[in-house]
Amino acid sequence: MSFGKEILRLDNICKSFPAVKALDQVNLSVRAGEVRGLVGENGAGKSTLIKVVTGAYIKDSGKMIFEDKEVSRNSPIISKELGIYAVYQDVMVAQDLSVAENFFLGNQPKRGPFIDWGKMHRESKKFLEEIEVDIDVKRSIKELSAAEGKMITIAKALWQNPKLVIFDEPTAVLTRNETKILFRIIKNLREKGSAIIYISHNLEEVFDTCDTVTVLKDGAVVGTYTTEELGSVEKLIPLMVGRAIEEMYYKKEVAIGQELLRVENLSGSKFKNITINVKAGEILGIFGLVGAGRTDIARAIFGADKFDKGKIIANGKEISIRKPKDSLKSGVGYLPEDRRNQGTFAQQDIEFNVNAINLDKVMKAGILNYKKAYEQTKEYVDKLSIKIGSVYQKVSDLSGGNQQKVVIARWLCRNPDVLIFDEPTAGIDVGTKAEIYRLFNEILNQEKGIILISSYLPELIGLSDRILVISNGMVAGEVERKDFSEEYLLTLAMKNIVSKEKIREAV
Amino acid sequence: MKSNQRKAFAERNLLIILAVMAVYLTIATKGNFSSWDNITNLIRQSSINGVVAIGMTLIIITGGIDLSVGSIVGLSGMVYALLTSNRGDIQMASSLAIILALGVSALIGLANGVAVHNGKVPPFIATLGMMTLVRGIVMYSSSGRMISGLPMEFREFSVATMLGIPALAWTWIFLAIFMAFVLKYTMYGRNLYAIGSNIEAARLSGINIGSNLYNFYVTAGLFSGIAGLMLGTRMAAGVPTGGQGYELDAIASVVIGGASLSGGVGSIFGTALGALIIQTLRNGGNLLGVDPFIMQIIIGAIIILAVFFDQYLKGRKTG
Amino acid sequence: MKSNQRKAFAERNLLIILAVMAVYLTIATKGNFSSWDNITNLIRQSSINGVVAIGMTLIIITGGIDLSVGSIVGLSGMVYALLTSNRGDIQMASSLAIILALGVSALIGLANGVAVHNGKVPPFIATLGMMTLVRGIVMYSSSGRMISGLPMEFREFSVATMLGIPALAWTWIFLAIFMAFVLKYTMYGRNLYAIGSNIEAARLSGINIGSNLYNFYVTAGLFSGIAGLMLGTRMAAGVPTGGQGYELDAIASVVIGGASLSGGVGSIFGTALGALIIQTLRNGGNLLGVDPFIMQIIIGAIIILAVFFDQYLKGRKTG
Amino acid sequence: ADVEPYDVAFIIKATDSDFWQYTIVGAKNAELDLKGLVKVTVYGPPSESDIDEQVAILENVVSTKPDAIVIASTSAEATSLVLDGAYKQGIKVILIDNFVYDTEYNSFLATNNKVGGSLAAEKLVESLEAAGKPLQGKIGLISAMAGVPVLIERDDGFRDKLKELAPDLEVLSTRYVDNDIAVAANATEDLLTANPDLIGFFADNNHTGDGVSRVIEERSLQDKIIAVAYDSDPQEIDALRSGALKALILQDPHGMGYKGVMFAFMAINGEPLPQYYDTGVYVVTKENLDDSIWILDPFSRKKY
Ligand SMILES: Nc1ncnc2c1ncn2[C@@H]1O[C@H](COP(=O)(O)OP(=O)(O)OP(=O)(O)O)[C@@H](O)[C@H]1O
Ligand SMILES: Nc1ncnc2c1ncn2[C@@H]1O[C@H](COP(=O)(O)OP(=O)(O)OP(=O)(O)O)[C@@H](O)[C@H]1O
Ligand SMILES: O[C@@H]1[C@@H](O)[C@H](O)OC[C@H]1O
Ligand SMILES: [Mg+2]
Ligand SMILES: [Mg+2]
Repeated sequence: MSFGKEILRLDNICKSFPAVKALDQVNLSVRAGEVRGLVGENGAGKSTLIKVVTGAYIKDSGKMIFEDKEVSRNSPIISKELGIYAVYQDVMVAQDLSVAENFFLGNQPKRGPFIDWGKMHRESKKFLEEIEVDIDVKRSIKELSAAEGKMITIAKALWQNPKLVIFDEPTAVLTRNETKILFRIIKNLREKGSAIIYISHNLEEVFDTCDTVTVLKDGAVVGTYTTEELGSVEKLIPLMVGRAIEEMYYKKEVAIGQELLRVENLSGSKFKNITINVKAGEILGIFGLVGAGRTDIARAIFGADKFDKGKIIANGKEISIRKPKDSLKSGVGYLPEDRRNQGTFAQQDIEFNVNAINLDKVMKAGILNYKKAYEQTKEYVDKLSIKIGSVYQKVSDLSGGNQQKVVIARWLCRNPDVLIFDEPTAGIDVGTKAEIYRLFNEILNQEKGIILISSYLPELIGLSDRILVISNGMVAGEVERKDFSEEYLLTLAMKNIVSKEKIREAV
Repeated sequence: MKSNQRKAFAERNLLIILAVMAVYLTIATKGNFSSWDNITNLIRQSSINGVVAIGMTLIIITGGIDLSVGSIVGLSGMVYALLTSNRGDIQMASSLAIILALGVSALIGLANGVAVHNGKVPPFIATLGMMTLVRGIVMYSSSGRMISGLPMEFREFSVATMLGIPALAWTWIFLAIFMAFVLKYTMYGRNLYAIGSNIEAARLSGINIGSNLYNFYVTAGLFSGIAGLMLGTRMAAGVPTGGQGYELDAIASVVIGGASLSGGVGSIFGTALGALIIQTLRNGGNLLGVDPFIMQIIIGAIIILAVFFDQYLKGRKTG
Repeated sequence: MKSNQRKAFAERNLLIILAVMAVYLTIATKGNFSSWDNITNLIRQSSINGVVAIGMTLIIITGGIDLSVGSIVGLSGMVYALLTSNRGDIQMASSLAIILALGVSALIGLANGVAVHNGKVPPFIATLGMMTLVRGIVMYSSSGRMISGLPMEFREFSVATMLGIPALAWTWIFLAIFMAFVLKYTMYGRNLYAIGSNIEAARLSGINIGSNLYNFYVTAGLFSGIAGLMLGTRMAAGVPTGGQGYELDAIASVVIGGASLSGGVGSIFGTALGALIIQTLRNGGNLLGVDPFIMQIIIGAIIILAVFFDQYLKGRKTG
Repeated sequence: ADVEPYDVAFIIKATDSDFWQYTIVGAKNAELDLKGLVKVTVYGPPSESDIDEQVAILENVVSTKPDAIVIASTSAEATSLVLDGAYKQGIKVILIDNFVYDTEYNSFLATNNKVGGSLAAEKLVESLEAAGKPLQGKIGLISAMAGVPVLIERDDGFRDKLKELAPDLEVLSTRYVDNDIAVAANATEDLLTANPDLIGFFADNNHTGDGVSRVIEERSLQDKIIAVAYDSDPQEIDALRSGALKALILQDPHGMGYKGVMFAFMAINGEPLPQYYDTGVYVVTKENLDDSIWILDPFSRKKY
């Protein structure tokens, strides 16, 4: 493979936070036209590295050389002028501004000294249409989904035509169709001679997209390899986690028991006549294209949103669910898909976050026992190998994946009869995914049930006993394990979709 | 719904609330309320708070708050008075004194900006400290006394009219339209919303947070300074307590006008309506001659109800 | 580092700031400042604001703000005075009057909570309206006059001491320790921080937002009510303007104490230190006999510098 | 002058107005006249609504153990216990402007504000008659602030006397204006709009007087609206001259300050003092304006 000249070189970069050494003597070199994968466990230091490159963090020591010139002082403004553009892991958009404005944020088109709104709308609309992103540019980001917000920042990368583009975990919130658009954008950028750094926990994706891969572990570089020399994902995993993972979707056969939860003819604004049941020892997968309404259904069952009609029966009794508290009492739990806005208590520590719904177990006569609270937290931190400095560390100081694990720990600790997981493994490294899947088995062994909502088909197929497919707010079919196949599930997912555009999403 | 439409719509609620109040007061005062005389009074009475509130709108959109505006109002008027009073030692040309008064006001604004941005002092505390400090300066420089003997043409500005509308009101209207335009059509304005909406995203988009924050705080200081001069013409003197308590009225105007104290949201037009609603309550109370204590109870209730009603109308359409 | 350590650490900065001020004042006043007499004065003088600020801490941790505290202070004192004054019509037992005064205060708190939670009125506006409304009630019920002739034992509470420390100070210390414990060791406290950090995540964790918010606002009302009685013993009368402006001191104490106005962060101990720092400034100025205007300028500057310094020390260790 | 001067603490209600600055001029003049025998230190909260802060100031002052305290107490009871304690420690206590119950003290110097208010009513009626207006119609009462005892006394004195002198004049419900001139002006405008038969105003302190007179000047209503106000400041003096105000009811703040310090000195030396000393009320109109500058502007008597 031959790439262009060296765009970015990092020499012995170090960066520490009070609790951890996040980057330890990192060396890295990326060339024009090269797509570099950056992989590593949660908390390995990937996002930190990116932020050092863009100047969002100040490095402690080491050199950064961009196009043969040392960048001794860096800041987001300086790196932008150098031609570095980053799509950060957490969606970084101004919620109150429109799509068009976010698209041009920082360099809106002007006529004279004044913003040219017409041009801004026209150009952003035209550009988004060209790359087949279908979003009304006049809407404010607040009204969009996280995926749409992220698409804006991704599309901007192509528009700005920078010398170095960094994508940090871009696909975690994207739909299939949007992911495809992303790959087209990357291809396009590469052809134009940009260097690209691509971070993802989806290793297949990394293999498909990248020319070379750098593995990071505990803040240090393990090595850089071409995808050709590695050959397969299986070769990459031990480099990352220090061991091979034999069976990712290892599923012990647990006897399926009595019905734990039954939802009959549930209807709401985005879904109609949904009937679902889960039994003890069973994982019910729910599949659908993004926007199919899976989250809405889950939230309605959990009492987070109101629904119009329908019955919810838990352990044989019809229950009335008006708020999350009711469903928690009836033994139903829900892990939300939007960790940042609905999951973490950012300013609070890990103990607080894990115990948020588990205080009853560590309280006596209404008084909290901090020792027990600590032990309870530590137990799950260890089980999920959450990378932390201390359980009394603020959760916002953790890496993205580790924050997700904290929220999962909260629910595993609660251990309700039926646990609804909405995209639980988004942003989680392979090693931990395997851990979490093993924990699923533990849950099932206790005669509990799991509803798993996931857009990642291999995971759904690997773990579920049955898969319910939702299409456009309606049940399109229920598939038994023996009939699982990607094609079949996708066909069902498109069943109620009429428009051509939507069908294209699945292809 | 498009967000532009939604904004217009949000302000429509306030217009409705204002209209309901106006209709009620017109009936209750047998037409007195909507006499041309009273309407011009009302606008003039709102104008000083209105101008302060424009500056406050900027700061609130950044997600901050500015408690120092009232003291800056006092300072600006006092600086002008000390420099022009025919009873003092210095007797400067009015125009020069105006420039100096505004310059000092802008400087205090800048100090706020530096404390907030470079000092990382939360805006509430930075401007609270500045409120106390600046009031101390006003008191010290005037020995706590009123300074009168201001130039005649300055004093007459408070009653001057143009096309039947008071000059003070024109000042407000002009500044409001100007700033509404700036917020919508310039980088300055768009950076304001970007920073207020998500400062981290703004920073990572290469927007210079520091220089923008300075700009906003300086502007807020400047508007308070202008309001101080307006108050000066109305009081025909530099008054040591001038502007005291104005921060609350300004903040209330901005928030009633639809802005959110967590930043990113707010509009000049909304703020103007907020300022009018507040002054209408006071004006109405005076016209009706209600027992002042009962009036106070009613005003308190209406402030809450106006915003409740606004929220309710919004909620019904979007929820 | 453990976050407990970190919190203690944050407060350690404030302790350092307070210590520096104390050392300076002791030297400058030739020991007067640290006389036992003055120290007890200082704590007593801080106690009323200190108690109001405890309630304010809760509201600020929720991400709200409570501007009505000062009016509730006034109301509580006035209710007590009206019910017990030997110059009035009713002359109730002191204990019963205390219960009624606190009950009314709690009720106003509840009204705030309802406006904020059910009415979706932003806390700033809900409590601003309530501030005006309640002050109107205080004025109306007393016809704007001071109500004196309170029971002697009530008046003497303000100078009573226990182990040499004023009863007012004990009241504050006891309430602060109690609430610090509640915030740290009970569901009530945990829910407070959860709601303040992320209200949506709190809801999805099965926390009942409404009833918790009511609790917090009622508590804040109650603490203001207690402070009103404390002020009552100090004023030896129901004062119509009693408590006016207390909201600013309380908010300043809370924010100097390390809380964030965007919610989720704050501690009772920090707030107590904040209240002491503010009062030390005033007390020191009085002891030094500095020109009051200069003093005002210095106080303003020190408020900003104290927080700047605190931020700076924090930043150095973590950045 | 080798003797240590006596420490006299001079505590005012607020630092923010001309009135209290006038008392300071008096106190400092007395200090000068006593030629190094006393040292006067001035204390005061920023505003008159800071009652609690004044009590704190007093406590702090007591702990510095001055020889005498001259105080204009904002409240009639809040300072009792502390003042009484100070008196018992041997600190001389001189009250000015505002009485304090339940404390021992050496002397009390003040204006009788009820009398002041009734004088205002008399002057208003006289001026209405002089302008040839029938004693019929409405009178606006603009008060600086609700709940302030001295203002309440003035307003009561005014209302009572007016009812007696001119029962057909209706005093409208009081407008309170937060001691803000602009707000006072707004209220004046609004009352004029609402009441075409309004013929006069009483403003119960200098800021309200400024607001009322400003509107009268702006609209040239000198002949139509008869206004009387309390206290003095440069604006009010101008207004008196221009006819926007017909009379000013004045206290003697300089006297309170001067005599307060003198009385303190006498008390320290064990000389007998009157229990109550009336510092008097003065009425100034256009006629005697030029002879009254000493009382209108005590700064003209500043000696230091
Ligand atoms: N602002 C911060 N303050 C303190 N520690 C931090 C901060 N940001 C990151 N860390 C720590 O630095 C380490 C590296 O984090 P980083 O976010 O770079 O990991 P990552 O490789 O991106 O992980 P993930 O795959 O989960 O996103 C982690 O241990 C994390 O807890
Ligand atoms: N916060 C939001 N604001 C506006 N629209 C939203 C929001 N969240 C989701 N949507 C939109 O609502 C629709 C239904 O979303 P929902 O989350 O129920 O679907 P889903 O099948 O769970 O898909 P996903 O995999 O994205 O969770 C989608 O079109 C989505 O874009
Ligand atoms: O007595 C004083 C009064 O005359 C002045 O108007 O304001 C302050 C008062 O307390
Ligand atoms: Mg990361
Ligand atoms: Mg979903």
